[in-house]
Amino acid sequence: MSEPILEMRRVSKSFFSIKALRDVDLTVYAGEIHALMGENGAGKSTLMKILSGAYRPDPGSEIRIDGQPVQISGPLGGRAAGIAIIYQELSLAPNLSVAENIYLGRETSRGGLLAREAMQAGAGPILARLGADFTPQTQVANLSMGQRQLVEIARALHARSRILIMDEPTTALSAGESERLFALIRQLRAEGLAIIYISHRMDEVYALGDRVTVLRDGTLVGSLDKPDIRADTIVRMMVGRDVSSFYKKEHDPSARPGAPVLAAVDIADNSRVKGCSLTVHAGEVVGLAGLVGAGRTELAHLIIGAAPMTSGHVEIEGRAVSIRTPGEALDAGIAYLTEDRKALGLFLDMSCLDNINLAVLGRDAKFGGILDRDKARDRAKRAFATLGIRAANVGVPAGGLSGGNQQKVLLSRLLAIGPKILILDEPTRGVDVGAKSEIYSIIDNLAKSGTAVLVISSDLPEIIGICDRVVVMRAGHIAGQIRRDATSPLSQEEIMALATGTEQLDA
Amino acid sequence: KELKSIGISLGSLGNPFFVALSKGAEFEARKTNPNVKITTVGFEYDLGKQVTQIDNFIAAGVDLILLNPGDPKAVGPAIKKAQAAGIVVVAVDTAAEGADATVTTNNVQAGEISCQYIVDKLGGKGDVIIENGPQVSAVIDRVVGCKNVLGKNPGIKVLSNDQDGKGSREGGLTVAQGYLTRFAKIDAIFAINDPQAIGTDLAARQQQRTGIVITAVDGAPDIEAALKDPQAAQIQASASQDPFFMARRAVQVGVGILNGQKPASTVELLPSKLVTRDNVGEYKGWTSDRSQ
Amino acid sequence: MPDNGASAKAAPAAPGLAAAQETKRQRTRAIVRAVGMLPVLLLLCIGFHVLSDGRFFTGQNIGIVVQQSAVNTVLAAGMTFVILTGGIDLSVGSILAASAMAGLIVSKFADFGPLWLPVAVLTGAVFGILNGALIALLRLLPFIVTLGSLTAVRGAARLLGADTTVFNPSVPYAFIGNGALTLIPGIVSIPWLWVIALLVILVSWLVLKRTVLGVHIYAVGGNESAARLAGIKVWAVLIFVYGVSGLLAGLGGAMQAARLYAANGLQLGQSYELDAITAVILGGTSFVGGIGSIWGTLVGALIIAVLSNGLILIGVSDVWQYVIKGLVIIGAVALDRYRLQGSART
Amino acid sequence: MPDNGASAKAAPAAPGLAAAQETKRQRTRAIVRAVGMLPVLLLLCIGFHVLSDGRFFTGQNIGIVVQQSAVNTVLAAGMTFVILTGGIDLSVGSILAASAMAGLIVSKFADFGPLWLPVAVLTGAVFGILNGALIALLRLLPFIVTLGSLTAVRGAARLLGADTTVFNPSVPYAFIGNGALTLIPGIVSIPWLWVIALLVILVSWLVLKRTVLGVHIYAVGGNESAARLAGIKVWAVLIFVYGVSGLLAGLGGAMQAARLYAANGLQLGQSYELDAITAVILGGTSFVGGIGSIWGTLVGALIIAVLSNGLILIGVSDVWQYVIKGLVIIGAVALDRYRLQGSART
Ligand SMILES: Nc1ncnc2c1ncn2[C@@H]1O[C@H](COP(=O)(O)OP(=O)(O)OP(=O)(O)O)[C@@H](O)[C@H]1O
Ligand SMILES: Nc1ncnc2c1ncn2[C@@H]1O[C@H](COP(=O)(O)OP(=O)(O)OP(=O)(O)O)[C@@H](O)[C@H]1O
Ligand SMILES: [Mg+2]
Ligand SMILES: [Mg+2]
Repeated sequence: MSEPILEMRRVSKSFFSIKALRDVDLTVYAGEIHALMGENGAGKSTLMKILSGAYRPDPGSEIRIDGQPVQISGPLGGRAAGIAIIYQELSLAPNLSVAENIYLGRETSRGGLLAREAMQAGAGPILARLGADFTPQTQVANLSMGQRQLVEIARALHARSRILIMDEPTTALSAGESERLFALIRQLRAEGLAIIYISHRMDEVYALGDRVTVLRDGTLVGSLDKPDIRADTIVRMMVGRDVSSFYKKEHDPSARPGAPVLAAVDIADNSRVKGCSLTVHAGEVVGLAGLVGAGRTELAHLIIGAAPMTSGHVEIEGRAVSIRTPGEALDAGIAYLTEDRKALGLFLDMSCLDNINLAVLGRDAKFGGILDRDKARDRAKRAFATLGIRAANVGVPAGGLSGGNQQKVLLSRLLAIGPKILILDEPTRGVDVGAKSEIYSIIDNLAKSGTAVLVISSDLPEIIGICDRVVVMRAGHIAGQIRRDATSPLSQEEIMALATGTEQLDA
Repeated sequence: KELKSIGISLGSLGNPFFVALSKGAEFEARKTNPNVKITTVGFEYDLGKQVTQIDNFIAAGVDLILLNPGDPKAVGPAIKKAQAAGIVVVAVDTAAEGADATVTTNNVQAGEISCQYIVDKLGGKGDVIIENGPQVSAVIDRVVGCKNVLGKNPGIKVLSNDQDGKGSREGGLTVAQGYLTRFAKIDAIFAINDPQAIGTDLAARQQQRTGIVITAVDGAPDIEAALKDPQAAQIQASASQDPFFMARRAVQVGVGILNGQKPASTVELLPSKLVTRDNVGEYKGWTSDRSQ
Repeated sequence: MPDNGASAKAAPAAPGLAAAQETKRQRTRAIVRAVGMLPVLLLLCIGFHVLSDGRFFTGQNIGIVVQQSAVNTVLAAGMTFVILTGGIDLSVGSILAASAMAGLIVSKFADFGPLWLPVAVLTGAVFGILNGALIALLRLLPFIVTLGSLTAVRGAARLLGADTTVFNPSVPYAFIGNGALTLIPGIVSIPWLWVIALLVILVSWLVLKRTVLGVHIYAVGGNESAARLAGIKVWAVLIFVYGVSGLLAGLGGAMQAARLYAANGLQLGQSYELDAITAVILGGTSFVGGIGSIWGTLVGALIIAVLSNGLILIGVSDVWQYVIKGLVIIGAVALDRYRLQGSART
Repeated sequence: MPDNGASAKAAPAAPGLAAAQETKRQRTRAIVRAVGMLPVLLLLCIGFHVLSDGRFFTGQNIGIVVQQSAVNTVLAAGMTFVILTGGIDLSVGSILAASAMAGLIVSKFADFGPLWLPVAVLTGAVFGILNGALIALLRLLPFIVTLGSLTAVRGAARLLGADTTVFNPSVPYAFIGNGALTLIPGIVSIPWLWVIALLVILVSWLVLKRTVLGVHIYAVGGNESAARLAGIKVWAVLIFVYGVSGLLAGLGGAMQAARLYAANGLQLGQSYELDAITAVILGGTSFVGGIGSIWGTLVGALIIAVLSNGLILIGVSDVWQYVIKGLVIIGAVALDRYRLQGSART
């Protein structure tokens, strides 16, 4: 390794009175994949946004590229410096086509007129390289989250930059798509690009990282070279303590089999779900696996009445029930944690207190509608304590919390209901290791207390780690299911085989 | 008692008629006391707003309120309140119940002479349209006057009287375009004010319809120009008002009452004179200065 | 944004301290937000007092100002509910006119004359619920629905009175329009109109901040799809807020009728919606929904009334009143933006 | 929502096919959207033709309709730009009045009379750019800024003419207001007003769909922060769209002045903004920004003009015109919602 391509020195960033970064140093070389790690809210995204020109660093900070000090003022400045970024929050215009998004901000024009065909032609090869299954003409609004992520990646690639930043690019990608992305990243490394890679998934960091830099609370903890990259070391650097027994599974339904609580019978809508049946027993954690777009979220939406089903029905404790709205689902004892925390889950401007209590306000109310504020406050404080939610107090707006803490707030809302059945859709997406293990232990405790839990997840190690049984979906159908037993633990290969349809297993 | 401060609330200050009114009031008020404080506001045909303005005048401590009432009856209570505060209230252009005095054009008569002109021109026989406007009392009176006259002539058929030309050129143009398409034969159109008449004429010219007698009420500067304009030959008459003089009279009456001189009659009706293409040369108009 | 980073770190060491600091900062920000435009209002009042040679702060004039702000305050309170859900109600002026007409017509029947007040209020509520039903059940845009009813209800108001002014000098309960509630005889009395307006604000505050429904209204405005998924009956909330807006417009109509003893389907309530919306926005309620307070709305309505009263008081001509009012509105919001800079975005 | 599931599944097998299918479905939807309210427009036309005993579809009446729709079309075109970025411009009516006043005043000077047209258009553009600057640079809400300038510019318009009607029967280029462009002498001629309106629509279409700036406008409306991060000068885009809206309001003022030979600072252009916004929304442009087409706006403007003309033609009284217009607007949007059901939400 010769000269570093990028050096950040004493970078600080304050948001008004809040210091998000304090004197952080970062050195990146050409031809390396540099993993950036840290808990939720550690400042990873902020550091990268400074590099891309989205934020301006505090005075005294210094950025050098190829040894030359540079001032990155605005997104155009970042681009001019050869930096491309995939933001954590998707930043696409959903109303525009894929090609227009890829070229956004540097469109090709001919004689003053937009050269739309040229742009579409130019976007084609990049999409092909990513193995995208949509055309450049497609409107982004019609794409799934995973497909949108591919568009973001295509945009960054198209910029032909020398430094490529990826801020949690795989949160919305399936295993297959992720693999393809990794291959691409390695290829780019071979071409001499410097890649800064942010992720909360340990396995990805092992697989890709040449070096790891860890941030904590806005300060630099340190960097590790390839040989030193070990889970316990990184976790200790991130969290400041050891996190033992990451996945927690103490409950054991086989010891004391519960009655079937939730049964979906042959449920279908007219498009993405084509006749699915599954059962969840009391005290059992069932995983619902599948590729992105397999229809898992849609199936959950049908069960809770968030979308209309065209055939089939839901049974609770053996009785057929009619659920047409999420409200009715709650009344029937089913609580659902959405995969899209910001858009469908939280009220970002409302306090954590209100967010946590929202679903039970009516139940707690006095005189048929007057808020019981003491009860609500107690409940929220208890939730903060038991789930270890880190925020100044229960009155702060939920939008101000870091991702993991937001997820816990949302989870507390569901726990407050005390549901018979809990459906968790990607419960640990974008959540740091510490918080993840806390969420796993919550799930385990719920199962122990007899709740039926259905976990939808694209994170296979997670499914294997916490579930008793895995139902796999493929293209709107139930492809099969795998049961854990003493002799054969769940295996990633089996699940993938079912999910991709390469092998037909019997349930 | 000297006139120190006067509050004026008029229909809409964007209307040249009311501007002439306010000029007349100002002229007369300054004549009585050069240092008089004058506040003129438009109530935009919103009763609530006018009552509010009267309240504000009371708070500001004016001696005299000149009022173009939004409704003859409805402002009565507000007027009482002002009078209770020792303020003299004179209504202009529209009568107001309970006002100390009213000075207004005889709008019924104005409608009558304007439509009588139509009857005469048509020889008592033909199809006539009354192009209505916003339903304020002055407009209602003009239409009443017009109907009085037309009703006396069995040969006259009123084709329609229920469209609102909004008192503006644009409204007149739009409504007339509809009328001209709807009715193949129209002999005369009475527009409730001048801007509507001009808009109507523009519509007729556009569709190359001729032989329509268009009359109106107001005698505004633009109708003066139209009556002199050979291209606008179909505009033939307008029953004039004299806002400048009307306002001067109103202030005179008001100052008189302030000094204890009760007017002979609480309502002073100023007659309207018909301005036609023949006599427009002698018409003095609104804007000419007259310090008579 | 609060510093989770910092507090997260500090927490183990000195959780109490960090939390206290944070709470203090939050409280300051909450006060700044709640106080909102109050400084602007005070500035305006003082300015007018000086410029009008001390005529502004007199008992009588203050009475006039609050009385003038009363109807707009009531409309703006209803508008606050609507805007908090991210909607808008353009039809309040028309509904006010129709309700006043309906009320006054009923008041002329000797037998059930006193019923005119509930009739007016109910008329408003019915139109409001119709708006709400179209918006909530057919999922139509609030702007277009209430734009349509702005026109249609205006027509209905005119039809009710056969396009004339309805006048009743002996309308029952006329005291609410022009009387005052005497607190200390001869010294302190409050116009009834203002008493009603304050009651409306108070009840609105209770509903918004102390009931489940209130939280649901904020939730629908903050994130409608999340609200739906959380089991809130979004349609019911929407019908409620438009119903309230209509009902309060009806109440405003009754107040206007009692004040004027008269109503006119065409002239009454023209472009009142703009004043009501302006009051709400000046009061710091966000157009996007989910953020705002009813007290801000009260301050906003007072600013508008003070502006109208003060400009006449210091003798500014009608034309310049337009210009100044427009500039003051923009200026006030710009000032507010500047003041709030750094705290939550609206 | 399309079934990504299906296309995702089909892709590996026959990517070409799936893509083609997808494109076709999209195109169908695009056409449905673009066609938009056309069926409603046709229905209205046919209805009026029947009810008016065949007087609607005559060359002359069609000429009148398009002429009456011209000014609103021009304003609505500007409004389309603004609403596409997620904003709103309430001040177009006032700007139109001020521009017409400025133009007519200049037209009375013999020496530079012919300059009145550019003066009017420029006046509009200047006010528009002021709006844009306040919104883009001070980051104020479009609603409140243009509400403020609705009032302030109205005042300016009145000041310009010292509150009287300015008229000039011999204003240069008056033909654009009342003349027609003869295509086949004696048979086909198009009113100049309509020619201008169509040109405006055409140029707007070019800008929106065929230039980089157009993509940027859609991008700002679709996702403002994404646009900013992509290096688009969002402030410049905003100033541009409000500038265009102002400029077109100025052009509308010139058209109105040429048509009426007169302008009045107070009366001209009152609540034109509502008609313009209605046309845009009827045309299927989303209030949220980023979605919509200029052709839809044209159809929307025509619907409004047909409604006004037709109701007069069949002799509906003024009061009922209000009621019917309001209901038709709501009905049209409800119909549209029903028609689009299942395809993208607005
Ligand atoms: N625009 C902003 N305004 C105020 N505070 C901010 C802003 N952006 C980030 N912060 C704060 O800065 C800190 C660092 O946030 P950042 O997004 O960089 O964390 P992160 O390491 O990327 O976390 P995650 O893993 O959850 O994405 C957090 O406390 C966050 O609340
Ligand atoms: N009603 C809906 N409206 C809009 N988008 C939806 C809706 N339901 C699901 N989606 C989105 O469509 C995509 C595909 O969802 P689907 O339920 O088919 O797959 P999935 O297996 O849950 O995949 P993922 O892992 O992306 O959630 C997801 O990104 C989801 O957020
Ligand atoms: Mg981040
Ligand atoms: Mg999912």
